[in-house]
Order: sequence, then C-alpha cells, then structure tokens
Amino acid sequence: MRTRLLAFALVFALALVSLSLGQPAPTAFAQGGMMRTECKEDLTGKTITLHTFGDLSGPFAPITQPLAAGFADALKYYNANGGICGAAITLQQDDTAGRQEQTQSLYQRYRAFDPKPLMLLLYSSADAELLREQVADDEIPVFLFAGSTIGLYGEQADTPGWIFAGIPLYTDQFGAFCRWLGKAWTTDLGREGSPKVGHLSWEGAFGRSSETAETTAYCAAQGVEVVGGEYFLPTATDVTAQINNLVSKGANVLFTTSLASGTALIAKDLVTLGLEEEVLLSGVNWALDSSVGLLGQATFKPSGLPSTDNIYGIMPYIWWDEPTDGTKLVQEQFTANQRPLTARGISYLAGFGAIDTYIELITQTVNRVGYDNLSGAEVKKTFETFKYDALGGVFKYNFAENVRAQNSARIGRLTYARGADGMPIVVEVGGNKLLVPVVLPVTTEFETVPDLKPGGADVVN
Amino acid sequence: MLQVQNIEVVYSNVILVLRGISFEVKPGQIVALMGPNGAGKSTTLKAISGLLRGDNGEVTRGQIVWEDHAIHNRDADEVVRKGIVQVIEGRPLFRHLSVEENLSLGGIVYENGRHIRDDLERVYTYFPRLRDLRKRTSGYLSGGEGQMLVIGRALMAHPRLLMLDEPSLGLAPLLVAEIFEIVKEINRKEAVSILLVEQNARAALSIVHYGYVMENGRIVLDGSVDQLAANEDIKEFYLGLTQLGERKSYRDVKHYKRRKRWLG
Amino acid sequence: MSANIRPSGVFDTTYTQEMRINRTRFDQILSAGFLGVILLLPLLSRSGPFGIDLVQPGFIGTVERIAILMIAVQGLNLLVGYTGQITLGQAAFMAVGAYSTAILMRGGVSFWVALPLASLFSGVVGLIFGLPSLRVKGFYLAMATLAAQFIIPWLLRNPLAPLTNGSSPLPVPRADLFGQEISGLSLYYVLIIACLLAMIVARNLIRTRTGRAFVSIRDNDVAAELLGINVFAYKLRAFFVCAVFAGLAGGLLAIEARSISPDRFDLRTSIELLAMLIIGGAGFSQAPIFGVSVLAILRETLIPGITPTLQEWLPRLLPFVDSVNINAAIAPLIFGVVIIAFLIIEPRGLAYRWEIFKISWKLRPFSY
Amino acid sequence: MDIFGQPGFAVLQGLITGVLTGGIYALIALGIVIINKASGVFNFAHGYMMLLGGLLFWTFFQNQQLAPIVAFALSGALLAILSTGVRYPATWTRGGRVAFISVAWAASGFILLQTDNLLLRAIVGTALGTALLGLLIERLTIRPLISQPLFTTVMMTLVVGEVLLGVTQLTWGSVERSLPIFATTNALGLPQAYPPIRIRDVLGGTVVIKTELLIAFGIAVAAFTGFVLFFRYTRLGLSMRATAENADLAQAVGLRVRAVLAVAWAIAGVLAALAATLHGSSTALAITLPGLALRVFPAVLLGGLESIGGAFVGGLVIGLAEKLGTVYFGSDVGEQLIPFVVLMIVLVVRPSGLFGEKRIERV
Repeated sequence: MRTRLLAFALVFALALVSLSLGQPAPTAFAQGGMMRTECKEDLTGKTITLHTFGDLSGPFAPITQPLAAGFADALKYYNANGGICGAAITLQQDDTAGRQEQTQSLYQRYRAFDPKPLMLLLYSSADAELLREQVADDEIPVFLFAGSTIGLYGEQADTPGWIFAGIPLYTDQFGAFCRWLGKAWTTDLGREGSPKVGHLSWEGAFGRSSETAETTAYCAAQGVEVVGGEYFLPTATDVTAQINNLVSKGANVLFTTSLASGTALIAKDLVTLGLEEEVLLSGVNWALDSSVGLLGQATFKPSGLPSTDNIYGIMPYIWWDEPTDGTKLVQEQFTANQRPLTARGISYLAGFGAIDTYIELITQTVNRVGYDNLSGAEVKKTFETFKYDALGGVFKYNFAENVRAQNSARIGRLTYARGADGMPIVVEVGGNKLLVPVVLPVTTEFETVPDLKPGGADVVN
Repeated sequence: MLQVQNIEVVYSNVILVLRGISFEVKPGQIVALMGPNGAGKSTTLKAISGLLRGDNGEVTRGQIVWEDHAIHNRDADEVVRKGIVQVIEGRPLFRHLSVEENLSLGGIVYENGRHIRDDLERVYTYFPRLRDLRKRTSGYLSGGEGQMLVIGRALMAHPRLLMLDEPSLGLAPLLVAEIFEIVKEINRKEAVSILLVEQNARAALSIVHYGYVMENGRIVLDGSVDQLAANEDIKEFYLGLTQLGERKSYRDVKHYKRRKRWLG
Repeated sequence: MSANIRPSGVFDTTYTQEMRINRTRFDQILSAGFLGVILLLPLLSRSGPFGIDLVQPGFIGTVERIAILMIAVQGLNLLVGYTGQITLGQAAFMAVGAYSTAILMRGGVSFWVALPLASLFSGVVGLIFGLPSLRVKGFYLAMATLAAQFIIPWLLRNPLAPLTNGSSPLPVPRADLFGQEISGLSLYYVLIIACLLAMIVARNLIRTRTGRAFVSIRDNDVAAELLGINVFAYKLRAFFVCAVFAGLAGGLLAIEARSISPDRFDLRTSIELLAMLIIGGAGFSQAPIFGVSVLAILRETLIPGITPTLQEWLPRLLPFVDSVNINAAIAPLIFGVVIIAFLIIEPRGLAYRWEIFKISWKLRPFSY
Repeated sequence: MDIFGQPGFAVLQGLITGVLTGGIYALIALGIVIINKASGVFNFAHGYMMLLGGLLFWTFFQNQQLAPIVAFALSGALLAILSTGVRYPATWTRGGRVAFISVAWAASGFILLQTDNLLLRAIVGTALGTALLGLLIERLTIRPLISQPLFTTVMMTLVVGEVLLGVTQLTWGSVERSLPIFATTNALGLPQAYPPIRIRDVLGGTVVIKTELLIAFGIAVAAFTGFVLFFRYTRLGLSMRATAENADLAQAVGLRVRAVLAVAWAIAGVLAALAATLHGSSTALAITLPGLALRVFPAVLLGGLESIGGAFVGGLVIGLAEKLGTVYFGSDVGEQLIPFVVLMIVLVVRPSGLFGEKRIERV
C-alpha cells in the first residue's frame, strides 16, 4: 500500500500558514509539529470531554466509521502529546444508527451531563437540523461535519446560530461547482454546448440539501442549467432508470449528494449505459472519497480505469497525498494504528482534524476566560471569531459574525494513484488487488464559495 | 404385544380423563374399544400414539408397553416409527395434496420409503377406487373415499398395530360394511393387529376378536366377541335391543343409567 | 389474558366497588405514592427550584419521554391488547399528530387548540388505514399498517413538502400556557398530566360498552358478531382511538422536541412501541407503565452505562471485534436479547407478572 | 419513439431492469415464503439474515487465512446439529449416520481447506454458515413460541432482526464492501465485472442489459425451478408441504415436524445469503441492505404467502412496477410509494394474493 506516491517524496514542510488569529497576539507553540496557541493556564491533571454522537451504523456508516477511527487515533496521539494544555481529553461517543428518535434521546442525555458539554460534534445534516433550536436553548455550540443550510441558518437564514460547519454548506458547494463548471465547460473540460446538471442523490435531508431555488437560480446565472432531480433509496440495486430520466431531460452533468455506495452505483450505471464520456459525474465533497473510489473498482470504463475515476466535486480540504506536515502526521498515525485502506478517506482526516480543532478551540477559550469559567456560551464566543488551520492547513476555518460554515474550497477530482510510468498503481490488501483512490485538486487555489443560504449574499433574484 | 397398564391421563395438569385403564392387544388380534361419547376412547388411543402432547395432555401414572418397551409420553413420530399408526378420528387429510402424495407421506417413515411404489400398489389392491383418484386433490374426496385414503395412508407405514378411531363416523351403512370388510382383510393378510374405537358396536362386533367397554375413563367390561354379544347390557345399550331381541321403545331410554349394572 | 385477575378474598359487593379503578387499598396507596414521586421528581433535581441534587436532570428528560410514549403505547394497547388487531404503523400515526400540531401552530393556532385537532385528524387517518380490517385480519392487517408506515412518511416528504419542509425537520413554535412559555418544569407537568389523563381515559374506555365490545372481538370475533356486535364498526373505532392516542403523543412530542422530521417516526419506532406493549403486557391497562419504563430506561440509562466497559473488554475477549463497532452494535444487541428473553420467559408481560405477584403477596404464606 | 410520453428505449430499459431486479426480489420473497409455507411464521428478520449471509460470503470470498478455519468449524457445528436434531432418513442406523456425517464433514472440510477457488469456497462456507444461522434462529427463538399469539411471533422475528444487526455490526462494522463475483481479471490484474450487453438503436436509444443482473436472474429462475421440483417430487419437499398444511397431522403420520421446520429455516438462511450476494454483486454490501427486504414484503403478499410461483411473479411485478414507476413518475414515487400502494391494493382486492391458498382469515 505504501507506494512511491504515498511515501510523500515531498515531505519537507512547507512554511505553515501563520496562525493569524483574531485573538490579541497569541504566541504559538508546536504540539506534535502543529503550531497552536500557547496555553496561559496549565491544566495538567484535569480532564476535558469531547461529546459526539451520530450515525455510526446507518446509511452514513461508510464515512462515520473511519471518522470514529480518526477520533480514536487522534485522541491517543494528542493525549500522549500534552492534551489540552496538559488536560487529558476523553471522548463521549454514541451511535444514533441514523435514527432521529435516537438522536433526540441521546441529545437529552448529553445536555443533562454534569458539566454540560462544552461543544457537541455532529456529522449528520438531519441531526443538526433536528437539534438546531434545542442546542440554542441549552447553549451548547455544535461543530458539524456536514453542510446543511437549514441546520446552520434555519428556514429563513435567521439566528440563533449555535452550529458551526467544518465544511462548506452543500448549497454553497453546489454553487461553487456551478461557478467552476460554467467557466471550465468548454475550456478545461473541452466540452461542447452548455452544461446541464441533473441532481441524482439519496432520499433524505442530506441528499436533498443541494437542490434549492437559490442554487438553481445561481447556477442559471453562471450559465449552468439545472434540469431536475431524482432521489433514490440507499438500498437501490440500479439507477439506470433515474439516469435515463435525467439524460432525457438534457442533463450532461450529474451532481450527487450521496455517500460511498450511492455515488459508486451512479458511476457504475453511467458506465453500464455507456454514458461515461457523455455525462460528467460530480458531487459534494463526500463524493470525492476513498469509500467511493474503492467501491467503484468492480466496474471499469472502456479506458481501463474504474467507473469512479474522474468524479469532479468540491474539495474544501487537503487530501492525504498532498505533502504537508498535517497529512504526514496523520499518515504516520494511520500506519501506526494499522488502519485498513478502507479508512484512508476524508473522514479519517476529518476525525483527526476535529480533535485538533477541539484542542485549539478549548485552548483559546481557556486563555480568554480561564478554565473555571469554561462554558458552552464561551466556546461559542470563541467560535464566532475562530480562525484556525487545523492539522496545519488540512482544514482551514475562518468563522466570522455571519459566516458559520467553512467557506473556501477548491474543485477536486477523484482518481487513482499512478506510478512514474503513468500506470495506476496496484496494491495488494489481504490478498485483493486494489487501486488506491486519490483526490487531486483541479483548481489549485482555495476560493470562497458563493453564499447561497436563503437571503445569502450571492443569491440571485 | 401392546399392554396398557393402569394408565392415568391428565389434560393441562388439571383434568383427569383416564383413571386407570388396562388392556392388551395380542398379535393378529382385532380389539375394539367401545363406549359412549366422552368415555375416553380417543384419549386412550392418543396416549398410545403420542398425540396427547399436542393437546397438552400427559400420562401421569401407569405405563404403555409395546414389545417390551415403554412408549408412553413419546413423540408421535417416534411411535409411528415403532410400528404403531393411529388413524385419527374425522379423516384428517392433507387437503391440498393429491391422493398419491397423501399416501406417499404415510410411506416416508418406513424404510426411508424405498418401496413406496410397491406399497402404493399394495394399498391400491385393497382400495381399487383410490387408484382411479390418485391424481385428485384429496380435499375433494367424498367421506368414504377419504376414509379409505386415511386407512391406506396408515398402511403405507407398514404398521404392526393399526389404531382406527371411529372409521364408520358419518358413513352410509353400506360403505361402513365395505370398509370393515377391508379392515378384516388387512388384518388377515398383513398380520396387523388392530385396535378399533367404535361407537357403532354392531359393526364393530362383526369383525373384532375381543372388546373392551369404557365409561367415564374406566374400563367397565371386557370379553371375547361372543361373550360381549351375549351380554345383556351390551345388547341393551349398544345394540339397542331389549332382552327379547326386539327394538326398544324410545320411551325407556331415558332411564338407562339407573339400570346399568356396572355403575360404580 | 385479562386485567380482571383478582386475588381471592377480594370481592365486589357493590356497583361502586366493581367500578373502582383501584380495587384494593394496596393499589390505592401504591398508585398515589407512585404519582407523588413522579410529580416531585423535578423538584429534587439540580435544575429544580430547591437546588437539591437527588435526581439526575437527564432522568427528568427520560421521564418526559416515558410519559409521551406511554400515551402512544396505551393507544396501541387498546387496539392490540384489547381488540386483538396488530398494527405496525403506530409511529406513522404519531407523525400525523406531530405534523398537524406543528403546522397548525405555525399557522398561528394556539397549542391548546392545535393538539386536540391534530389528535382527531390523526384518528381519522388511522381510521382510513383501518379500513382493510373490513376484509382482512391478523397478519394481513399488520401488513396494511406496515404500508401506512411507509405511505405516511412518503406523503410528508413529497407531496406535502411545502407544509412540512420535506425531508428536513420542521421547527415547532413554542407552546404557551396562560401567556407563559411551556418549557422546563412546566413542560414536565404538562406532559405528566396529559399522560395521566390519557391513562384515565383509556382505563375508563375499557370499562364501557365499547371496551367490552373490543375485548369480545379480540376473544372471538365470530361469536361477537353473533352477539349482535358490529365487529367492523368497533374495529374501526379501535383504530380511531389508537390513532388519536398516537396523535396526542405525537403532538406532545412536537412541543417537547421543538423540531420534527419524517425520519423520527420510522418503522423501528413502531416496532419499539409494539415491543414496549408486549413487554408491559398487552391487554393490561398498566402495560404502558411497565413496558415503556423498562425499555426507555434500558435504552437511555443502562445501555449507555455499560457501553464504555464493553468497549474496553469485548475486544479482548473476541479478537475480531473492533472497539469502534461496539458503540453501534451494543444497543440493538442488548435490546434484542432483552426482548427475546421476555418473549420466551413471560410472553404475557410484566403487568401479568405484577398481578400474580400481588396475588401471591396477598395470599402468602399459601401458594394458592 | 415515445411510449406514453417517455422515450421508448427508456421504457424498454425500465422493463428489462425491472424484470431482472425483480429476479433478486423474487429470491428474497422465496426465502420468506418458504418459512411461511413450512411454519406459518412471516419472517421479518429475513433482511437481516441477508445482511449477515452476504457478509459471510464476503468474508469467505476474501483471501483470508481465517476464513477456511472458520468455515471448517462451521461445517462441524452444522453437522453436529444435523446429527442430533435433523436425522432425516428415518431408519438410518447410528453407525450410518456417523459415517455419513464424517464423510460430509471431511468433504466440505477438504473443499474449504484445499481449494484455491475462492468462489467455491465462499459458496460452501456461506451455505454452511447461513444454514446454521437459520437452524439457530429456529431453535432458539421460534420453537419456544409454539402456541403463542400471532403478534408474539411477529414481534419475535422483528427482534431477531435487531440481534442479527447487532451481531453484524460487532463483527463487520458497517463499512460498505464491493463483491465482484461475476468478474474477469482485467489488464491491471483486478477483478472486472463482465461488460453489459448493449443493444443499440432500439426505440431511439441504446438499451443495456446488465450482465450481473442477468446472471442473478438466471440463478433466481434456476432456484425457483429447483424449489418447485423439490416441493413436488422430493420426500422432504412433500413433508414440508404436509407440515405447512397441518403440523399435528404430519406428526401423526410420522413426520419429524420439528426437523422439517428446522430444515425450512436452514433453506431460508441459504436463500437469504444467495439474494444478498447477488444484490451485493450488482451494487455493494451495505448495512442498509435489510431495507431491501421491506420493499419485497409487498411482493410476497402479492404472490400469496404460501406460493412459490407467486413469490416469483410477485417479485417480478414489484421490480417492474418500481422501475416503470421511476421512468414515468420519478424515483421518489417509483421506489418509495408504488410497492406499498400495490400492497394496499392487494390487501383490499385480493388478500390471498394472486396464487395464495384461499384459507385466508377473512372477517
């Protein structure tokens, strides 16, 4: 599995983006190679808990299980390297199985903990949407690894805003994709005519989050027509009918808001229908993940590469193979803990990064108000001006008064690791030969995504 | 061959149905159990065949011995495999299966059914009518044909003791006679002992070698067919004859209980 | 399977006695005491007015949800336990109640008007899905209600999306009582009192002519028909009542959760409600108290309590188990095993056990 | 060329994929019907048995050192149970049984330990494992419920599903797995699915037949033919039909009723694994798989609860209705609504289904 490419030939650390924090001139120190705010207080002997629950065993499991693995490995690593200013971090984690009923009852339990959670880490749009009002009542800020507009901003982009998203909103992601698509269609992609997008996503709050009136209008303004949407169940065996429906409406781009087997199924059926050249497959950030790349390897395009090769999408973070201190650290821990290749996806990075972010967040809060005054409300205050490059830039957060979601992203492309000869690298895992999925940036610069929440700055009327 | 020794049967742990029944079936014999409704005849058969369990009943005292082995409170399928087959009252058939399939099911337990073809032929010689009906779904058979089918099905298992529960129930007298003739023939040709439960005492007495009379969960009278046929009470209560051999007036029937001599 | 098991020595000599809910002094003291504890509970917690820290605040939330679920399970009890019909769609009827309440409140209707209207509407929907009981019963009817469990959320998600926000949750406005927002302590008492009222209504309903008709349908519908009971009409009535209770529970859930979504009312929720009823003892009016409490406490207190220990020990005992998986696996596993154990050991439920226990207590030292 | 306003080739495509996926649905339905036919229990846990069976297949299909040993142990356990509980040939001697079991164990052990053919090993291992699973479920949860009310057994199978889900979670987690069984090896040495059959220029477009679905359909047809023959011509099949109709009577004529029920569950376990494997080979094995069985319930009722042929027809009809519904009304109607509307219609119009026995409990 360790290949030339994965061995990080270019591990010489880039000069890290300096921590330009809103706080008055914080001094930085290195924790395990990452630069973070210096502690003003020594918390040795204390314990700080990170609270998180979400769907570990339902439809989101393919991404949340590596996420949980990332949590576990990061905790082990950071606790061995000083924790939060010396305080040990413990993890309170539970599974909702993707059931709202369970989410609700877990939340009721969590909010009654003594001390009350300083922050809640969630990773499902539906959970965030469900708990939005309640966390505001209870003054528990939420760090969300999903991009649900309603979850963050409510139906009419109103306050209260206790939820902060670690990735761009799905609406904004789709907008950013349209913006790029409109420009790149005839140039970079070398296609003819104009792009027409059909949404082909999972049924549910997550799947339906990117097709809104605002995104359709914004895309039209970018020269991209949205022709409609089809929403299939995660148990579907076949989506050829849905693809045919969209293609007969004129779609030459499919945009998917689904995970793992959902995206892989679409890619496969595009190849089945022989449309892999005609129709461009794209999706939100989760579509550009190893889980998709691994599942897509059962079907190959006539070109000899898996069906999931060349999926375009939003890439709001740095992928494993981009040589930075952060990815190097994660790769080391990943190897040390003997995680399987299936976990080498974005959610493992996210899990690792979330712990790193939490440490920084609490450190800043402690510096500002002192350990004894730690509370959800104070953590929220820190969040409101939070600027941090988690894992040395793998995740860049820059929240401001009205921006509660990560809002810069590149366009990326899911493909497979290639050797010097240009051939895909085949690795053997447990006797099975596999190609190693990688995500490559298509646009190199991080750009601010359009603001397409209801009433957002970039909404076209 | 079969010895029922002083058995007591209780249903649902509370209802005592048989209170010490003892009788015997010798090889090659046709034995009848007679008695009014509710005397416990069917329960006795079920106690032997193991079907009692399905009705939540149990042999609580005494034992049933078949060829020197105790067989009470065994599973029904095990008893069948030991050579005792009961033909349940009411001619229960697998109504959705064909006649031949019904017969085959009877044969499955015997010798892993290796001789099913031969056995079918054998049954068809006793009941030629079944041969014509063999593809027919058995749910559509008439009562007499159904009775033939259940007896035939029992024969398929090569029983050494065949227990027939009310074979004459609901059948026309001519058919009853026909069936009893066949039963007699089976007994002779196949060396099968037969335990017959019958309310139609006249028909029963025409073929049996020995008989027992049950009432209220006890055996009240027994004897060879001649002894029974000569018994005044049998004549009066089961054959419906007065001492003079005339048909009895209905007017006197209601007093019968007081006049039974064996009451006790 | 009847609630009328009575210890020997307890006889009714007057009609009043016959009609009393608590037949014995023991029952009276017990139910009064139980109610007292429940009403005092929030006052003894950290968040209560006296600052006593006896009860974990989390437990108050558990009791609130127990109260809500008890209403839904009591509805189920009337249909399944007393009338003998099976439904796998109780959660869907809760959804109808919850959404109707929320939509009415968002339209400016007061909660106190919206809740009864929503319950009645839910009852009507229940009635519609009860219609197949004209032709089918038993297992086939269960399948019809299974269809309800899929069709109702589909309606909420798709054609009704303009009203319901589709797959996304629908925020519920705050309810108020005499101008005061219902939250915290007042929410607790509103839920407990609603639950209490629902229990009393159910208990009395069973004792009416309608209730006796229900039981007769359960025990032998053909005989009931022959007695002149319009079986179909009474079955529909049972469906209606069951769905009204579900709707009431749903409406209360809406103001408790403040946000509802179709996923909240899925098939597994229906199954859990049914499991609560069976564990409690279908056909006993106290069934919801036992069943809901056992399963809710199991889910919200016991399983989270033992999970960390298991996470540590299980991978050591079974090397193929990844500790990441334990979190997800443990709830269905324990839940399933507990319910299976109940079904095998005491299929008649805890309420039955309780009656037997009371009888043997009264008769001690004799066994019968 | 349009058919009712939709492009003709798309409709044809919907028809073809509908029928082919219907084959998988039919297999799922068959597993449910067989249990129902033998014991009158509607198995709500079937979807979870599928999940476990599919993952078992995946495990054996992986080239792991552990798999053959596990499979060998499984076959031992299974045969041990068979030798005590399901002594089918009624008059076999103890010696004959022991000999048979030893030979069978040795043979399956040889296959599992020696062969390099992953598929063969996976098939044998999965069949043994899922049969054992079926036997265990029957023995531990269903048999103790004899003579309990209907909703107790309904509840029991629902809850057995929960337990199976927990076991699956614990052992395999919930990461999705691809299952490329109908595949050749491509230039890179990776398994590559057989290419689909493309028919160009039909009704204004290209119509595609997925090879793996076609194979799955073929296997489904073969399985159905096999079962129809099995029920018609074998003694065990005949015994199962008899037991289904009247268990007490079956026992009275000497059939080992409990053994027959156990065999039915074992068969259903194997069928569940088969359906899951075929479904998994066309998408992936995901923890959401049990949801698929829910969508097949309407197919079971449509065909009739006890009808083997009905399960086949029901599966095809639901598959077709879903795909054509998707073509005409979109997938939110086609996949999420239509099966259950069909269910309601069946219940109101013809509760016994198309081919079910008419001893339905009517009011």
